[in-house]
Amino acid sequence: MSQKVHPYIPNMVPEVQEEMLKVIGANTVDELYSCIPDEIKLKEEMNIPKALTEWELRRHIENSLNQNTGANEYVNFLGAGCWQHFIPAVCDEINQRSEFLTAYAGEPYEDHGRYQALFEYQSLLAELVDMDVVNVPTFDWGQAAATSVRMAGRITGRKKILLAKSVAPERSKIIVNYGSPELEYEFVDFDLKSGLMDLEDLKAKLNHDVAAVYFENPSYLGFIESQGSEISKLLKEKKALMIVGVDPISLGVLAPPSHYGADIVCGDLQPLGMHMNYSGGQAGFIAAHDDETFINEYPSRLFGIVPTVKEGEYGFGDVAYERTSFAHREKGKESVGTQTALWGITAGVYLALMGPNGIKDVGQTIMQNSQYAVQEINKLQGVKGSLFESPFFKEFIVDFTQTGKTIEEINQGLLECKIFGGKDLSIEYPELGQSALFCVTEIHTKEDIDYLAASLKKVLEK
Amino acid sequence: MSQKVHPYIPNMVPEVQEEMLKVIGANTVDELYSCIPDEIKLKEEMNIPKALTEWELRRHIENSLNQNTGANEYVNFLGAGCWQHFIPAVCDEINQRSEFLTAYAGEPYEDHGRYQALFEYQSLLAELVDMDVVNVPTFDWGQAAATSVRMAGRITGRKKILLAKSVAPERSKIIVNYGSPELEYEFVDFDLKSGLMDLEDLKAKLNHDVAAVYFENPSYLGFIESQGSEISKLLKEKKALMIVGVDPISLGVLAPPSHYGADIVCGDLQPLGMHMNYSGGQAGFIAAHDDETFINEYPSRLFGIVPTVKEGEYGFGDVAYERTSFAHREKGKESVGTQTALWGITAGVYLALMGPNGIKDVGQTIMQNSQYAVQEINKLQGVKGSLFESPFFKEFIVDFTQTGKTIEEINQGLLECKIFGGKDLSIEYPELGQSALFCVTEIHTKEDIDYLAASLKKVLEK
Amino acid sequence: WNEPIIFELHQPGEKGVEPPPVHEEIALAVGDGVSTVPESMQRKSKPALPEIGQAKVLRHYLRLSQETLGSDFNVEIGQGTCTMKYIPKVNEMLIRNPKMMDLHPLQPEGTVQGMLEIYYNLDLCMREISGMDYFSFQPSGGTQALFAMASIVRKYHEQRGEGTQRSEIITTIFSHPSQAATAAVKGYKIITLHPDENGFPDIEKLKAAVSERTAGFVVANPEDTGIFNPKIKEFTKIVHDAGGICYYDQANANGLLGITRAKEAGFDMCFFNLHKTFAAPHMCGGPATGALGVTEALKEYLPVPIVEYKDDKYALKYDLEHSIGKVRAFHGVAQTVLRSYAWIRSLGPAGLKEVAKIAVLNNNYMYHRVLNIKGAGAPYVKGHRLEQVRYSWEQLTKETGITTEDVQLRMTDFGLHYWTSHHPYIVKQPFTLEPTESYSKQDLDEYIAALEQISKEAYENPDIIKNAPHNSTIHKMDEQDFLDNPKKWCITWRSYLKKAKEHQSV
Amino acid sequence: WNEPIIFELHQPGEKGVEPPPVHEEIALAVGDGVSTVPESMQRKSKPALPEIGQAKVLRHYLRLSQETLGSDFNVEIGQGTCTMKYIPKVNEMLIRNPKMMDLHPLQPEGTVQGMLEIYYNLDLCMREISGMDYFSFQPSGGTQALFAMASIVRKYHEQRGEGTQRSEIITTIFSHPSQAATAAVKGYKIITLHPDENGFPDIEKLKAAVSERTAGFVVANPEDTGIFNPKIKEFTKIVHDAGGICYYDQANANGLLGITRAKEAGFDMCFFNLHKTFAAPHMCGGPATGALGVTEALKEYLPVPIVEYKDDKYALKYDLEHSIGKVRAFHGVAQTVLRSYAWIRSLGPAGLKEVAKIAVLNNNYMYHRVLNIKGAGAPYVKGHRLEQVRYSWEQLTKETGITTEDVQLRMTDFGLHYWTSHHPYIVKQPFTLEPTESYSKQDLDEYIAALEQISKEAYENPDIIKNAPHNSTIHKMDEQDFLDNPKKWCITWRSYLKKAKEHQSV
Repeated sequence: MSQKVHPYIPNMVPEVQEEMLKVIGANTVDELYSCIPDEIKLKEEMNIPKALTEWELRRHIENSLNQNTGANEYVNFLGAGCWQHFIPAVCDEINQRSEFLTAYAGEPYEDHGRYQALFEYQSLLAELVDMDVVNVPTFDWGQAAATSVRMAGRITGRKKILLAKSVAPERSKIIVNYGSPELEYEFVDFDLKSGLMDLEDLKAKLNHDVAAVYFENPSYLGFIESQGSEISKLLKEKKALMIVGVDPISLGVLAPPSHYGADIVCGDLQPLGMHMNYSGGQAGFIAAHDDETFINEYPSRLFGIVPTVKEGEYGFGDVAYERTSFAHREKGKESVGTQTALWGITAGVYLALMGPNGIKDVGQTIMQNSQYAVQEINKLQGVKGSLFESPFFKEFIVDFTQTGKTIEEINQGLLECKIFGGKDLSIEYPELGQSALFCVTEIHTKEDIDYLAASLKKVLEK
Repeated sequence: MSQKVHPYIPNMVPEVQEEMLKVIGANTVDELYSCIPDEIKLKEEMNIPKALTEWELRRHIENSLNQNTGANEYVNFLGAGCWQHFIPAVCDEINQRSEFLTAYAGEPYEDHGRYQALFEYQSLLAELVDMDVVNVPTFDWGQAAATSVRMAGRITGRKKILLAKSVAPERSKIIVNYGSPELEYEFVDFDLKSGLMDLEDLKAKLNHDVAAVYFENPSYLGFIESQGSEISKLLKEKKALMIVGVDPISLGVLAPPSHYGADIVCGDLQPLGMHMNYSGGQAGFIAAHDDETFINEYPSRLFGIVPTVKEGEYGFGDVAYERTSFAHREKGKESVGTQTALWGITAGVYLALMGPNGIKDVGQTIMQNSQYAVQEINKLQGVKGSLFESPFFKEFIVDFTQTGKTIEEINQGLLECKIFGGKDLSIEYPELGQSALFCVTEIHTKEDIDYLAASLKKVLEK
Repeated sequence: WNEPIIFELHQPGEKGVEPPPVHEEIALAVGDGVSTVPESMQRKSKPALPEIGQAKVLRHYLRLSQETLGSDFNVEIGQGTCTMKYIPKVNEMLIRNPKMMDLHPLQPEGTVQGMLEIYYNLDLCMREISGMDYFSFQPSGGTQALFAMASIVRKYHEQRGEGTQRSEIITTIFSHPSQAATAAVKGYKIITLHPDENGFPDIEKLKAAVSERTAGFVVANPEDTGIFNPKIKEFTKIVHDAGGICYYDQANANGLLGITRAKEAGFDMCFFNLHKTFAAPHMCGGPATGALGVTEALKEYLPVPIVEYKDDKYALKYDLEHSIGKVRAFHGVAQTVLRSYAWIRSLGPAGLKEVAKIAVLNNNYMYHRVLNIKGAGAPYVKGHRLEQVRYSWEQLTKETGITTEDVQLRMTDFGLHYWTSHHPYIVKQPFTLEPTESYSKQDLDEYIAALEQISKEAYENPDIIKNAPHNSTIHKMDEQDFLDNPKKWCITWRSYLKKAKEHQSV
Repeated sequence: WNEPIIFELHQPGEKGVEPPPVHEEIALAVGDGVSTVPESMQRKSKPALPEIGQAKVLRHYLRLSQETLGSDFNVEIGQGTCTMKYIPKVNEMLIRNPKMMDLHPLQPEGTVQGMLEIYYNLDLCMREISGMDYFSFQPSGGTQALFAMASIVRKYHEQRGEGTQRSEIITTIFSHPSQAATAAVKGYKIITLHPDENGFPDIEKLKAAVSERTAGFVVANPEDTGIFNPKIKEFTKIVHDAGGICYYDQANANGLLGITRAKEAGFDMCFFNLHKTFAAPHMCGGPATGALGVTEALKEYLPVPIVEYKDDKYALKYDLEHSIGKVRAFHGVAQTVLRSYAWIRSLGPAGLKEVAKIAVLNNNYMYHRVLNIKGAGAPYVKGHRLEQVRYSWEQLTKETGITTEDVQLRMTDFGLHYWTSHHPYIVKQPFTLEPTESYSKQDLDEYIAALEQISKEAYENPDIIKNAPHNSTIHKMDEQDFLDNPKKWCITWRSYLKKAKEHQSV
């Protein structure tokens, strides 16, 4: 059967093909495949449904998507690594621009705008973490932490990594798989009352083999680790590095880890202007001081600024390109490839829009809203609004153990009220009983939170 | 109370204001209003709710919009001047581009792209109607028809306009109001069986005072007026002009009015790539032959092509600008202003995408789908699938008179089946009994049409 | 880019998009669908549209877009009277909601309550802003709103039996040309008042002009000069006393929000361009909305339908006793209604007033700076300017020969728009700047610096101006009469091909 | 535009956007929210971000976008190996649906059935395309997919007690650098095979390389040269016989869809870059997806979760016995999964095969045309190229001194991308062109014409090349060691300000 010309494939036009084959000196396109042995050629047609026109495709995909319920339709209290925040429309406009959407790896003179936008992203995030070096973003927080840890291994020449037990278990999996078999990992306990790192346990495990300690602040479990300076002091004694993972949207109100001794800071950009996209909005950053030793261990691309021959005009390029696997294959530092550049640009737009005051205000509103949620939940019989006594940011553990109900039951009840309840922690942290990790941000209204409390009451009384 | 600086108003920054006032030599901004007498100054604050931040605004508007049910959610058979068609994604991409969205009236060298895109639109639509002149689009079909009629008045120096009675009544209202008191109007009857123009009535009313006859093809009531050549002949005898309104999406299969003698052709661009937007997608076009007499009577802007000093490169500008009210105020031809340029550009994109085959295919599919719908509806007891015996395009009158039910009742029943039934004609055309104008396009699937027939059956049997 | 004309991209056989196909069973049931049509009504040959693959069509139009200088891209203060302001992106995202885009205008009211609510709420806001009592959003541009108002004037007098007698409408020369043009379309004789020596509308001339033939008075205030007529209330009174209706062109009301209103100045009607003061985008020239407000007395004359709120429901009201009928299909441009409502809500009453104040501040700052540029001036009274100013290069032209059109071409090189002015050029060598509230001092300084630079060039090196533009996307156009000679003008590509061929064969 | 660095737009007091404010009653109930934090953990001074109004931020980034040459804007065949193809706009519209954008990855399965269905359906399609049995879409780029495969290799051997023994992974020099790099990250020693004189991977060298230390073999086919290894099945057999796992880098499978598959060639695993062959956009470099497929035998090693369909419901399966755990958070980049699924459905099986055939046709057409350009060549075997070719300007350089880097700078003037190649430059003065199915003959001719023109210039007027680019958005960069000297490099603006100041004070 002769194929219709597809809108995406202009040269399906038979006359054009003939003309081209004539230039090539072949009779058919199949001839061009003569280099592939017949025995490995696919004989049958692939079992894939036949082509849809644009309108049919649209209906088909939209029918599928209509089976979903978005977090914009229900009231959502899920966080745990992917968070629902306010996204300025300008962020979407910029990352939907055809130019940025379809650009890739052009050279500095062709893609000047891309280089500048990413350099500016690096510069803006640098202010937020108060450090001098930020990379072109990597896949996600987990990858950023895993790479940070490997950088520490190379910098110190040591093999042992200590991970706080409060690090997100899924993230730990990424870190451990990425570092093995090169590195060894050990976990440092946390205090069951406060969530804070158990410094005694740290001391016990901290020896001269330790390349780095990695902890998160605010932690996966929401609490704020206030012992940063003490931990840093202990590490300095052993010449080990301190790596801190951070939710960047907290840094308008919380001290950035560089202020309490972090050598490397990493985290996820998703809160800074990315839609959740069922986890498609993640992007990892790695920040450090302007120290040659550290910079040379980055696997990522780092864009630098270069003056042009015209005063006040700038160009951009790769700093120390020779580090990378692009330049040196397996001799490069880890590997680099397509990662999450568009989200870097978007995070830059977000920070430029928010400015110093916006970023402070949003942090403060999150703290107020989440504290209010705990206050309201605490009023419920047998429920502990926040399991840990430490202050928290955005997320907090609600302990339902005393109610006799499981998180699964409670979340099912909430779902019927059009609420996505917090993440069930009973599998990852059985020691916390029937607890769930709730997330409250600046997008939650008082009505949302009151509705949560009322719905919980209803569910618990059932 | 001191105002917060609004994101849209940079110079609300007090320090900047002071600096500027210093340059001006004023102490306060209020001083700059000293030219307004106190007695007409507004003393109280306007009773408008206080400002919303972007997120609050978004929630507020989306809450409102969520009270709507879109034609994408129900199965929609409403047409009657605004139609649901397939819209290629590229059309949306182009008309959402910041450049086109926010451009206005730049000069040819600054806005070269805008001029070219509109010139191309003119050229593409010209092929569809097979005429040499097309304007930068006006508000809507009604305006296009109203202006066409006034052009005819000026060209012929006559005052009388004959309108087919099958012209959309709402459109007639626009035409009549726009032409009064300058012009006089009279209606020509249609045959109740076929819908076609009553040529005897036409002959009776056609005299040497008549500037033009205006009819639509396919008509508002869906049928195809096949007497174009006869009408043209009658008009030529009296040196009156023939103006035909047309649904441009029919022109891949139907003869364009220029082929049967039309002097001016007008219509609505909305089917060519515009979302319905609750009627925000309308845009009117006026086409004519390359005849100086006609061109000089256009009130609209007409972009023309101009070679540049470089071979093969073109620039663009206004043809015969001196015609317009911009140039000559009340002495210009009618008036011109902001109309619907973006929809012109979009229609151009649509036609460039569809090409000669696409535009034919879509017309054919519409004819097939709508004929199928009539066939299925005809199977229902007491229902006449198409009231007129003439062939039709896209729309057709379904006569329910014999079922004893009113259109209002039937449409209410359909609504409960998630169907928007046809437009109730019983008010505009009481002579047609309990009839409704149904619209079926290329976007309706066989399932949609079968579902309509089944639902009608259910409703009628209730 | 040097983009060819789209027809030049034609490659037979290529395809841009595939429309939805007919279902096989439908084709079986009804046949080809076309042969039912009488042969005379079938199209014989396909339209000569180009055939182009999707990627190439997209690329072409994207490149054309980059060759268009939208207000998002430059300091857009050179198109005075057009009120180019920041178009909030959030509003553009909101109108892309399918619950807006995919609404049919005839849907049952119960299924469009949200949309009607937005219409109604905008009406309420507009009432506060203007002091009028009812609004229609049907007119889809300033011109159409002016026309609708002229239609109401006529209907009003007809209703009172004075339709024929009242045959004149009075306006001023510094009002938008559409005021005169639309009234003329409605059959009125136009009386145009020229200003006094200070640029104010001349009250004595008005007194002389009114009579029992006066149907109405239409005016902008401030006019294109940016000068506010402080005696406006006396003006409207004079017209009312003569039995005429006063209607107010508030296309641009940007300096007045919350400051002064149509009502207090004695107007019976007014309109606002939502795409100017109310931050809907200009979209290369529409679609747009001219929001038309009237006092209670004129409500019954409005085009139908208008939106009402009753019994907790929004409804469309069609039965207005003296309605002029319709000026545009259905309900006007709904997305623009939504945008402007969103914009108003994002500012609130205090924010709206700030809009006006900063627009006036920005304009007065520019005014003082521009007057210091060599060769530039602003005729008429000193000061008294609100949101815009009509300036003049008369002195520059005298001293250097550089005209305002020359300056326009040179401004292109700075990536800035610059618009001369509406005809006729009462102010010699005019240019009109309107800096709105959207621009920062830094932006204004950039624009001023460009003007200063050009003034400098005019005196020192005028050739650089005369040869402009230097940085445009295209070369200089061939300066023949391609646009005014019927033998040469080509309004479509097919026309061009025909005429170019003729030309060659000669 | 000459856009300043964003920090230079700072104007104290301006604001880009206002985040949602706290409710008054909440503030009353809990106070300022911040003082509960120990003082040491409170931020003392605000971050030194710039303060800029919204319009100016938007304008800045829009201008930067226009200074970026996306594949939508040019004939993008100069970035060989990257498979730059048409990105269908409809897919981009589909992913902007809130029912995609606003999904949280931990929502109950019942509320994301549509999303899971899309994952599952794409899995089914991928199985057909590759012959593999299960897919994971968690890896978010080719590099991560390669790393995941190396992880599976290790886990597999560990599971069989050969973890320590099998310490080597074999690859080829014309495979993407990430193959070697990721295996090295996973602790493997890399053995790199160089080709034979015709450019084919050398089977004798492979035989010599395999041993009981062989953990795996990773290769692309065709490699970056565009040459297809016809003995691939023998290659995989040799490795299997030695006890190793074979994994296939199909980052770019554009010439092979429906033609030949990983399964038939004997591979145990493969991955596809959805942002290459499957028409997801590159987005300046991600986010992306490396779709990872394995045979039944390796299913239990996949990262979790994968999507299953059971009892009419889609579900996430977490319990895979030997899972390597996770390589990326949650479920990967869902929007890219949706895009690629939509792309496959828009083509169908016949269309996919056409993609491959036209990509190969286009490439062979270019190949024949480029070989006719003076100074250009393509080392190794004549013909045998599939979807791309690595060319060489070695002769041009010898004869004119113009290098491939010089050509690159000059191509910028034509508005076209041109990429030299991955290091090391085994092919001298290399450039790699991959014209994909998206470009028409006319497009290819345009690109070829630019190369011809440059070749001509090289021989006749090399200065024009050496001084390129002439039309770039910026002037030539100062060619010092700003990027490689730690005293001068500046990775952030704050760094630049510090170092520039130091510099001045010296």
